[in-house]
Amino acid sequence: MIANTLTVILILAGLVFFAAGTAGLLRFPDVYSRLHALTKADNVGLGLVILGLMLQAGGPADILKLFLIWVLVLAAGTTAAHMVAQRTWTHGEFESDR
Amino acid sequence: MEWLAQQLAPGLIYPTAGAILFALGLYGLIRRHHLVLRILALNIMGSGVFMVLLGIAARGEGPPDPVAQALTLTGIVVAVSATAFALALVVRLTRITGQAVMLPGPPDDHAPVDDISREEHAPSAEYDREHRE
Amino acid sequence: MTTFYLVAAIFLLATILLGLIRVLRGPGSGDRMLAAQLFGTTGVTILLLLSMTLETPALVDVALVFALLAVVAAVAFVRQHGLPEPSGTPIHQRHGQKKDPDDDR
Amino acid sequence: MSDLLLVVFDLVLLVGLLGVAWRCLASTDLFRAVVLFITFGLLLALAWVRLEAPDIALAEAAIGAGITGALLLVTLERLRSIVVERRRGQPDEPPDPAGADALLHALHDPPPPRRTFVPALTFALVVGGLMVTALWHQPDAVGLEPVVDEHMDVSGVDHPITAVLLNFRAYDTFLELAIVLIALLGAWSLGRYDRLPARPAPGPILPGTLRLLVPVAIVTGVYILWAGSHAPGGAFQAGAILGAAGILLVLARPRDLPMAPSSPLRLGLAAGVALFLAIGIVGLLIGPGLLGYPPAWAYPLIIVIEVAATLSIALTLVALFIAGRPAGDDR
Repeated sequence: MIANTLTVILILAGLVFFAAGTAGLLRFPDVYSRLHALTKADNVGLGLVILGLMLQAGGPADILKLFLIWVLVLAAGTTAAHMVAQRTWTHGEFESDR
Repeated sequence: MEWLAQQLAPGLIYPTAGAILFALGLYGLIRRHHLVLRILALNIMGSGVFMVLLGIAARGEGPPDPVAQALTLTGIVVAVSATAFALALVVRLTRITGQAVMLPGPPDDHAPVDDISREEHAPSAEYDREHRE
Repeated sequence: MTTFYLVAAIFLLATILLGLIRVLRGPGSGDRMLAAQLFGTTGVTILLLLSMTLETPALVDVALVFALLAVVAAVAFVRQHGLPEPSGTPIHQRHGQKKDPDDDR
Repeated sequence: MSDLLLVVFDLVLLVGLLGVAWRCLASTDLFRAVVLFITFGLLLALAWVRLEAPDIALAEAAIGAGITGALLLVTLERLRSIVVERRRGQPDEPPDPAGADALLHALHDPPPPRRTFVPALTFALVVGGLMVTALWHQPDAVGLEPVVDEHMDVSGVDHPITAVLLNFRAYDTFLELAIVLIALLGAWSLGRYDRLPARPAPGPILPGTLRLLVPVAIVTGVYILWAGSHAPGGAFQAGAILGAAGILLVLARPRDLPMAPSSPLRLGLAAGVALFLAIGIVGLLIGPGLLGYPPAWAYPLIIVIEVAATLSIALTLVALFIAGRPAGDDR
């Protein structure tokens, strides 16, 4: 029961970060600030949801798999943000909406 | 409510959406000129076909039809290798004609039609010498 | 509990559809790529939630594969191979000044 | 309640899929079309999940996220480089026949002419309408599921899709491996590469990520291959994952990548087809027929074929990505 409540709270908190990430992606004025919005959703949003799901997991193998997914997404998000920023910088594609 | 859920069962709406995807891809294939867009349109048509197959396989009670799923799996791998080949052809065509569209006639006679390695990788001769030794 | 997971999955799907606006608007290719990256993460989360709703543990493997390969497109975006990178390519700037005919603004 | 919510999920997903496909094909900016297509692949994987096809979702995840996206993005870069090069006018090249608009044409497709609108729309509507009508009036059928279920004990594996792919309809899988190989031969006939020069990363992030991802990808590939005998997974999915890892290495290229020497590479590429055919012919000679196995030997034979097929598919996908034959072959 306590585990279920905790899961609900954690997943809801995660969803807030996903919503914030999407809002940031839409509302921020340029690529570099959008990077921030994106990585918050990646790291914290998914992290909270996975933490919530770990409480419901069947065994240590499942918990390990969930943790691995989170680590992989962290690495992917970091690298992608770096690569996009680098390309924007070197190709001179920077432009701001306002 | 229950009636509505039954009318909108996955076995019905997914094949319908698959048919619409196929028609959409066909429309794009006819109207667009850039060859990469045409390849995308073909891929979307293929996805529509897969969706029809899997949707029909998922109809009814019980586990879905494994034969249809196996066929789709085969189809996906064939589609990706055909796409890769088609994209390589588009790159080659662009190198020859300068445009990634189908031209009405044969390409100009004086257009360069030599091996890509000569243009792209200057150190070819040097590398050959190294390699022989 | 399954209902809750399902509602969360629908919510995340809705954020993907909203985020598509950024892909449609651009303006730069970096913006579009970032949006695709966010969709990848959201997709992983939806798969995890669906695996709880539909009680299909195999979906965790699908999420694992998505997480593993999420970076490939971004790397391809930056590091094209084979051809030498052309210096001073004006295509994006040139086009950026014109109004995109199918811009959805 | 849950049923209704699943319907809502389906409807949102399908609306998203159709909308993404429509905007993708309506784009004048090709980069935008490609990013929308990558998103399309992601949503498609979710659709396969809803259609109770986790095997297909796994393949779509590996191919859509790892291979198609990279392939399309790299193709766009190649097209752009070619057009930019032509425009600058290389000394040994004739002037560009396509003119000054060529640069825009490389990555932009102008909106199609008005006159094709009505015929294209009519044709698409007729074809789509016929398909929808046929689907709605199709009688309910059980399909082949009971037949497969009945014969599972002679297949040698516990997962019905693997049983169909590698035993009941081994023909399809064999020919599919052959088609993948033929696609590669086609791509190889277009040119050759001497070597791919190294592109050192500007920072520590990409090499660090590679050091994490590539080993995990290899382990995941082997795990998915192993899982295929009793759960969703198998040779195609594993091959696609390993192929994507290889593509990642080709893209990042921490050091000079000389094209692999010819014979081991070719052996690896042909291993799947060759082994499949050899085992199939042995089956023909000793009794069960072409591409058939004696039931007692089915499991080990399927595993051997799957390992070879995984290797071949992974290598072929990487080679298709590079899309030129190794230079060493020409003498």
